[in-house]
Amino acid sequence: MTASGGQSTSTSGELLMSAPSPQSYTADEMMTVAAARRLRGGSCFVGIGLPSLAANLARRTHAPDLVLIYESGTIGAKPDLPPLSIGDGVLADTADSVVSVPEIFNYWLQPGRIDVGFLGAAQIDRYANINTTVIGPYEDPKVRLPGAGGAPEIAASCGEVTVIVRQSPRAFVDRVDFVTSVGFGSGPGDRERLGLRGRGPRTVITDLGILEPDPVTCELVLTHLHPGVTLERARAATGWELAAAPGLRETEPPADHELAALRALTGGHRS
Amino acid sequence: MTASGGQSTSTSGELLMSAPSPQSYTADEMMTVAAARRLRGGSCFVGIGLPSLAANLARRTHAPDLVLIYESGTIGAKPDLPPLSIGDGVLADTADSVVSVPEIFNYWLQPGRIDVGFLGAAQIDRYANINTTVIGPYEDPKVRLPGAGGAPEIAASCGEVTVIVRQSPRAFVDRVDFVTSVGFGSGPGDRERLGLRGRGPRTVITDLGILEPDPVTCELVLTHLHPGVTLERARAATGWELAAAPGLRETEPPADHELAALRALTGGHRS
Amino acid sequence: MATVIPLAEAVANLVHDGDSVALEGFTHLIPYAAGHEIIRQGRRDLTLIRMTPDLIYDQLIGMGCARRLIFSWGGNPGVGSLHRFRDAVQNRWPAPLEVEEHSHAGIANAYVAGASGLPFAVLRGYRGTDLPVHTATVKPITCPFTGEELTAVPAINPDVAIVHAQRADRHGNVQLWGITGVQKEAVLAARRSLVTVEEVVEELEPHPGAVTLPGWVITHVSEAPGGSHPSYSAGYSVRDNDFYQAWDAIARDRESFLTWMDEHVLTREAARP
Amino acid sequence: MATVIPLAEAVANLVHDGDSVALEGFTHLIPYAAGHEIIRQGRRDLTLIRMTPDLIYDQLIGMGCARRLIFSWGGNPGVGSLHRFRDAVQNRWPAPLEVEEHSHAGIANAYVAGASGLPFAVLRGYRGTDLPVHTATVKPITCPFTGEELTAVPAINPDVAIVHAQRADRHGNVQLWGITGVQKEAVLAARRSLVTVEEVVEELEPHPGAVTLPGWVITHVSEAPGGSHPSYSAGYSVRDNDFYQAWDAIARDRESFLTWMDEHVLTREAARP
Repeated sequence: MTASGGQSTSTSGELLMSAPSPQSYTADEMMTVAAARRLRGGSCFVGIGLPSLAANLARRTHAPDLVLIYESGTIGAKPDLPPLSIGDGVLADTADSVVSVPEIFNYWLQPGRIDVGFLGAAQIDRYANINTTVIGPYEDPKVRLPGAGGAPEIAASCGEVTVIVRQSPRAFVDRVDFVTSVGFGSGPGDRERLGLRGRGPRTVITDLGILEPDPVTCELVLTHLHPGVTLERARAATGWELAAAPGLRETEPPADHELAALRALTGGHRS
Repeated sequence: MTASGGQSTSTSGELLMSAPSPQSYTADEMMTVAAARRLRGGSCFVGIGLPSLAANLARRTHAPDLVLIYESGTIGAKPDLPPLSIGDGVLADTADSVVSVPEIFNYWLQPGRIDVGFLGAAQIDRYANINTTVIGPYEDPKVRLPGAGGAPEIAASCGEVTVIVRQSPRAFVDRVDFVTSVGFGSGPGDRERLGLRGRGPRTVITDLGILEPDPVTCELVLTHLHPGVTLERARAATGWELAAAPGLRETEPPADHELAALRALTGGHRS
Repeated sequence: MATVIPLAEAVANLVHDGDSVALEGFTHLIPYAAGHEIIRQGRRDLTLIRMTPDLIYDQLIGMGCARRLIFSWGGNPGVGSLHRFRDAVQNRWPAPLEVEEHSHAGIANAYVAGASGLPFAVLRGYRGTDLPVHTATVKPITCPFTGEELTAVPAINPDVAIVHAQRADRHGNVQLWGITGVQKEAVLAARRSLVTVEEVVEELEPHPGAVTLPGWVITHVSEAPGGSHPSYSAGYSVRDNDFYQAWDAIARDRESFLTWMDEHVLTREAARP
Repeated sequence: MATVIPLAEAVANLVHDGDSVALEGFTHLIPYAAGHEIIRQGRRDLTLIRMTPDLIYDQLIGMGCARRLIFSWGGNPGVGSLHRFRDAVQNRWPAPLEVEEHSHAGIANAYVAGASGLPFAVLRGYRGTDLPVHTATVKPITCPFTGEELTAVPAINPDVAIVHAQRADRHGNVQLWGITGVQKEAVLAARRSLVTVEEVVEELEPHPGAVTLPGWVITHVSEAPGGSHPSYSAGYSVRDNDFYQAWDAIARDRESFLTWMDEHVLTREAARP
């Protein structure tokens, strides 16, 4: 959910609390640090919640010039603390420019001007399609989720997309119940056929590891396991036969300065 | 010409100086006062030159709440003196709101929000179509004029249109060489067929009199002669067989307060 | 020219059963006071339009004012779900709720088309998603120059648009700043409009980033200080995050919701400055 | 991120023979200094784009820089005709000039489409006029919801956009205010861009009505104090109406035009702050 859905709420609305790691950091902290590292600079269209926290962490550590763009129309926001809502006053007060909502979508997002789109998800499938609309049938849903917000066009138009979502069989499904935002559709060539100009999801960061699309099949495969997580555990948390990439590696654990910066952002309590 | 063409330049670019009247005012002053009187309030999309002068005169006399809108994006401008250019600083400094050029055309003109469009012309024909583009063939013009500017859409979308133009056989032609802005096209029903939503030109004010479209044929007919002007003289200045409306009347001459206000606007020298 | 009148009168004049009503304000300047007045006046069968239906639409839906919802993201920003919205969709309580669902870009452009007097807008959007399967108001359109296929959405022209702003003058000229969202477009697209303001002032001083809506495109202006609470009005108030959190528990249960509404909305008068 | 470099260098980097170049500024903030530098550098075969080609385009055309002109109103605002533009169209002097002619609403929307990454824009315009007879880039389009026929124009995406603004900071963030015309759209639609500014400052203070263009969408910023003369830069200069009047006589005659250009443009250096 890009538009403020809260911290990657589960399908029933509660926060999924990940199990504490044996390390001196939580699995969520590992996930947030890993996500922040993927942002190298340029511009980032930021969803609220985990994406916003990771993008602000990147700006506080290795990417001070990262331009944060929120769908509320704030360009170049520099909040001291991650905003609680997509339209927090601090975003407007610290922005280089505040534009209307039509303008942020039409002049800034749509032309492919923004390097990275940073999204959460309620469900994600093997082709990195995202669902934030309904669980179950649309006309008679088991769970009605908030809906699309800015995500369909962020997923279509940003140079590339990073997804941050906790890994569980409920969230990582073979086929999403509803395609809110297109990853790779049904596989290779679909983005081109649909005229989507961004490269699509390049990285899916979870509390267990990192997934990337296979260069040939576009299917999400595991490229990194976070320290202490086994391949079996990642597979058990995935609703399709999760493949490991040939060069499967262990994620570099959070450095002290990364953890310190993150905890400063979350006010000491672990996110 | 809406966009700054100067004071209704003739086809050769020079100002057409109308002959002085025997009265204590010039024919141009009569024209401007007659034009100002037609503006009763509401909002007016103003071309530069004669339209701007008349609109500002109306605001100074009987229509103080008239909202002036210029295509430079200034809404509710209250200039002390008529601006020399459509984008004079005084328009922005005194406006209620200044918006971008795309916005002024899309959000303000196009939806039919503006009551009166006030245009000049190089040529006008019996169906009140206006030419400000070329005299002669388009590909090999005898005279290349400035072009369309905002006029085509002003003529299409304002609630109604007032035209102010000096009357001469060169300007009042049977058929314009180029339709820059549609009046009534080839006659009744054309505006509806073209999907033009404004009512079109309701009044053409000249230095000799006032023309209005016949309610049945849409052809411009003479409804008023300014004091001292004969029907013959008006006909001689018109390139088609100009008909007089059944109730042809003499224009009320400029009142002292109208002349005083006009001369204050033009800095004493007669426009 | 807008007339400046009390809020209860303005809502009574402008909002009728069966109308389409857009209350806009993108996380900022949300017109809560006006929404509460609609609830108090007992309006029914409204088509509610809003990019981000949040607590105020949860309240309108839960109180049975809405028949239909046109929206792009319906949640409690920073907290989670809207329980009354969910209950209406999942369980038809207190009444069935039709939904017409878009993306933000789609609704924003539909308002732009509405404000521009165009019947539709074109965007790069929706393609490949399941939205067009369920939302009839999304259609393909072909570029007449390149042959490329894009997406069209029809204009939104609400019967009434309601927004909240920082201030207005006595002629009904309105000024708002900070995150200004889609409010200008909503007002310009609507047949009638109401702007509630923090205060009516003698003269509108220029302010960086301010959008000005001239009084002659607005129907009514009503003074409603604090009228955006629990959202905020930059320069006047801050967001009441605690209330957004608290709403989750209040709205989760039908009884506690009705009790809260009775106590905090139904039995209160609109401010009459 | 924009780099702040001298004007001559910026023009040399960005403007090449055969490019499409848009110098925008709607009667205000017209980038004269940059236009003069293009003339000094002897560029040829340019496609010049501008809603209101005025004196600066008269000069570019008269000096033989242009092969093609895309425009909607070509005149000397408040004075009359552009004699060099006329001479090129009527007598092919100094070279033939192709024209692609639109209305203001058409070009404004073509820039909007260009800035929005869309291949075309839709408007209510041109219908019934003779413009579509001669301008191939105007086509009908049908609303997929109502069946109504409207007009489409293709996006304008210039190779280079050049605008003048009041100020920039050292990171190339630009601020302009007053009548801001179509400049934001032109810069965002272009592949490369140059903004000349009255001054480079340490920090951009908020200003009512200001549009900010972040440095990361601009290629180069160049300091060019007075660079909008004889137009004006609100807060820095006023319009030189006398020069606009004088231009009529200067430009009427080919010889007097060339003499003036030689003396006032060709033999002067661009300001090098």
